[in-house]
Amino acid sequence: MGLYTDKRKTTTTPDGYELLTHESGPIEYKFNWHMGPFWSKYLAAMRDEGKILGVKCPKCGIVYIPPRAVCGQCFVEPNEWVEVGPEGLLKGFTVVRFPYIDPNTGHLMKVPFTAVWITLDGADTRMMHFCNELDEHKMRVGMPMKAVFAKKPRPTSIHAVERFDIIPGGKVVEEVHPPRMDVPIKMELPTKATAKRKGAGAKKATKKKVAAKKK
Amino acid sequence: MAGWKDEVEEIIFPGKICVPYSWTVGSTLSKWYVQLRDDGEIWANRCPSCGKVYVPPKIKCIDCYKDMNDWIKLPGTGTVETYTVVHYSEPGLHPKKPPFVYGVIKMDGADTGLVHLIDGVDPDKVKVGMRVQAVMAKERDGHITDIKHFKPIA
Amino acid sequence: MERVAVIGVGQTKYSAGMRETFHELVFDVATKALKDAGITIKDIDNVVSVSSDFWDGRTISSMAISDASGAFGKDISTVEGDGTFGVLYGMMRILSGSFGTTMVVAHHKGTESNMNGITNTSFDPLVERKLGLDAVSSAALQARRYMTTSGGSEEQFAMVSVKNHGNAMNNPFAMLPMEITVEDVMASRMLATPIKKLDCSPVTDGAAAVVLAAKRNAKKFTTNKKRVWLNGVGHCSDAYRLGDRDLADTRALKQAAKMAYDMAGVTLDDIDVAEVYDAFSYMEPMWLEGLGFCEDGMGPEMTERGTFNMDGALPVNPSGGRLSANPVQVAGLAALIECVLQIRGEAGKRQVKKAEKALAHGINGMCGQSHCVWILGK
Amino acid sequence: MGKRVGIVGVGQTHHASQRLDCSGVELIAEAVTRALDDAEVTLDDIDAIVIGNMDHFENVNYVDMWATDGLGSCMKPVIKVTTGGTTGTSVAACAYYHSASGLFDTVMAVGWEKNSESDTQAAIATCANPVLERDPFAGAIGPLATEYSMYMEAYGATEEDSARVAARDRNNAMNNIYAHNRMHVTIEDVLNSPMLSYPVKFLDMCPRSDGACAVIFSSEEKAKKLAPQPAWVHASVVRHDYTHFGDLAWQWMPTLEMATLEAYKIAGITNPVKEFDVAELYLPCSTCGVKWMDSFYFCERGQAPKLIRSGATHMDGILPINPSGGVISCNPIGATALLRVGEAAWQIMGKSGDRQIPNVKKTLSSGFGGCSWTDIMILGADLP
Repeated sequence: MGLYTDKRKTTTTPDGYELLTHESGPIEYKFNWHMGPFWSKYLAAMRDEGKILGVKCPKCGIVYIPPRAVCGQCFVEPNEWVEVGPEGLLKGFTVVRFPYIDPNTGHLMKVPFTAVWITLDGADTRMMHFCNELDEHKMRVGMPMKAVFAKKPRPTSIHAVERFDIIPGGKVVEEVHPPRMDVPIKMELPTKATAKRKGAGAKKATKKKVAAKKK
Repeated sequence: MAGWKDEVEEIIFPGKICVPYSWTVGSTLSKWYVQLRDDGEIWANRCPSCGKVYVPPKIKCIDCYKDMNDWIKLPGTGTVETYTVVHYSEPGLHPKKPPFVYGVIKMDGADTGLVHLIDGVDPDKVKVGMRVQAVMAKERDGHITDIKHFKPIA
Repeated sequence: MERVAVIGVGQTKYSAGMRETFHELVFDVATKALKDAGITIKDIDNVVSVSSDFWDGRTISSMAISDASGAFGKDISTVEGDGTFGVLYGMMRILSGSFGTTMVVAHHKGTESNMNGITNTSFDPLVERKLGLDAVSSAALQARRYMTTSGGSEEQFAMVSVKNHGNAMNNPFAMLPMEITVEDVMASRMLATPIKKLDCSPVTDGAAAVVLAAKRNAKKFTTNKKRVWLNGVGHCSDAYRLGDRDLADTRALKQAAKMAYDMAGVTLDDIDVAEVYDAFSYMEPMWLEGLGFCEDGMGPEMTERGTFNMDGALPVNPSGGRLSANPVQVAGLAALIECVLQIRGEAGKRQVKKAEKALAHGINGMCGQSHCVWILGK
Repeated sequence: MGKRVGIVGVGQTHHASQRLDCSGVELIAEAVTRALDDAEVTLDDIDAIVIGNMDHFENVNYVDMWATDGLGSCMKPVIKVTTGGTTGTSVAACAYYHSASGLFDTVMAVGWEKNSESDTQAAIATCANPVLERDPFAGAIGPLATEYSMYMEAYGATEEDSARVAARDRNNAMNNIYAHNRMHVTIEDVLNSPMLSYPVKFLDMCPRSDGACAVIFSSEEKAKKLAPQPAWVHASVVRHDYTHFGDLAWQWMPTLEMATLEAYKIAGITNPVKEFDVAELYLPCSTCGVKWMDSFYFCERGQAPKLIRSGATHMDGILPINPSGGVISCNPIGATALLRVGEAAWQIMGKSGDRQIPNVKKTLSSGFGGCSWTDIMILGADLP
């Protein structure tokens, strides 16, 4: 260990030449993504009818958002279209405060914005979207939310829904943690006494005490 | 629900990916580009084990995997090993309007070829075996385009 | 040693501008391959997908197909490159003893992106990329080099295009079945000398899947007729920079082929039909040299003599080859599937008589930097 | 059946936020050279190579071809596997299957990333479905923050618990000369660092690094000749179930629980806390270092805070986790999961220097990535 030179801080080549970087400048790869029948119908319904459509698996009954050609668990094609939402429950959120480059444009994203995961009423998987609430302390998992559709003419994209709003006074539905199946694994919680490895170095223990004192 | 697939509107979403990059040139190629930029010289490096000379210079010999610390200056002349006259247009990519010529130039003093543009000659007159020399760009910024192109040796 | 067989195959018809997403194409071919093998997804215990973040326009492109490939609750991995490499990984997973039945699936939607822009990203961003090289212009450099070393002519290369587009007339999966002449090829639009439009493969959409099985499973699931054994495989990469290579030297392919022949215990005479990488017409004779079917420099001449025609000594690319459909990641997998169909005797009007041993060839990288060679047999 | 396989050499670069002295290929060469040195072999002994990274971080297509000079793969068999964050464990698994298949004896797995070359967040955002999920996709932090806030509510875990994990891993990194971030931090330091997304704070989260790692696998007979103590592969399991980010069931990590159970079954593990001597886990955020302890079956559901508070996972505990400093100290994405395997192998081989845990017989490594996907690799000092 430690045989190798740490060159992390070097600012020149070994013989003193300047280290360069090459900048790509603005670059752009264009795509024409075919939406296929499932996503096309989903986007068209959102745009034209202000409806959010999911598909239901004939075997397990899961209703998928976004719709798709296959239920992964059952490996069959979902064959029933069902309208879901526009209300649903907040299942996750994040307030993005640090700007990053929007890969769609090459420019910095406008921050802050809030991304939300919503389980629409009647659906089993979540829709990812935006919310105007920027204070995460005012948001809670399980809050009822409602899709707000964009004004017509709506775009052919998920932005046909403009955003999700918190339904004022809505009852928070607690998340249920599913029970665990029985497994042949022993999980004894170590006590303070049994947590230490036998013969763990005395030197390290002192170090810890010092660290503890420091705080 | 058979048949719905045929009736649904066919949506094609025009998208793009625009992520800029800043590539680290690294110790080997930085030296090469600085020599090219500041002195207008093309250098190569040589394997201490097999003696093979590479341009652009190598981090390691591709045959021996030895470090390459032995640098030599090339005269900037070479022979066209192969070439192509490009007739199609790809504005975002191509450095020139077609027709223009790419070539692999076997560099004098080196064992490898350098891929670059061949200019200063009617594209139809470019031949395999033609002797060429590097023409340096007037303004150089440490890129491969510091060599403007290769032109025939009169 | 354990043996591995292909027990099921599925492919889309190759075409341009398919409306389905690649996710849907993958589900389609995976389902077809299962049906062909006469098994269900429950019989599959692991999946290898083949995808490219560049062509798919998203990072972790394998994510988009994990459900469609049948990977839910199963072990899966993803090879980026040609489908032949995916089959290689699929086979290794079975040989390791960890798995019994592998689904290998590849997809490509070339028409959704700009081929030249994407192949340009195969070049080093620090050197050649800025010059604007792409698959066509770099192949043109290789073609010229090959003409110099072999003495081959543009007309001889055009014959490959004529032959393969003609073969495609008998392949319902092919995208460009065409009856054309050498004159048509020569008169087609010049792209980059010496390569003309009809020397090039088309931008293609499509997907393909194969089901691989260990001997014990292969015998359990399928009949003798359906089973095609993977007898040998070899892969090898050449140097990266075009200038590091003699572009007409096929040494990497020679090494890959030797590995495959040795493993399969075959000689060239044993091979009845070959699917050889021909994204550009000049490549077929050049790679045939690398595979050993002709001496170095003899490829163009033997092509002209008709050695590789359907009625020749070694029919090459009876499917129509990549010239008639080139779904990049899928290309080699489609070649392998054609070999399976030939050996099974299911190749319809393009059936090669007494096809017992077949060779499939796929490449990665520009100008055929890396090769994967397969020998399949009854 | 296939062959048994052991790890005989590991190499890694000095990792940093930017390695200005190294191009991507040079970075790879640094790791490869060190792995060859570590195994005391030359490239001639390497029969095949597996490489992986995430393409859109550096914008290089066909990385397996481009990296030839650094890999030393000219005229060798080379293949690329890539699965996002789990790429490192995917290359490890692929190299393992190469050797186990009997087709190749000695195989090198290489993972690398030059995260300094692009805006990591922008590149990661392109992993979401371009039309349906890319716009609101704000990286991994959202789901991680949400899952921990839910876990806190359900089981009484605290921000201090995750800070304890952050402090543990960051202080462990002081013993790892290669790690990107090496700093002494206290629990208070972590709690006082800027909030990224409640309850995740700056010092809870992984950085993005430039770095590479190479691990050499060899089949049984050869491995015994090459290394006095190979780290034998006991189990390699992968679960990549989800396709859309909205599909995730993040109250529990199904892929993690499934993969872990399968791997334990293969390796015959019934009491993981006792049987493993070291765990090198892909914990992208210190909150995972609390919540996921359940999912690794180290404890019953909801007991993770107690496990962490007991000190069992510290350097002097019965199951030290991340002696290397883990992912929050060093994160060259395509190499990150391979570093988990390499660090665990070094612990078994007794080559871990200042961070060596004495007498390591069995280790657990994990990879995390994609759409909350999990890879598991179990290594042992004895043949499986």
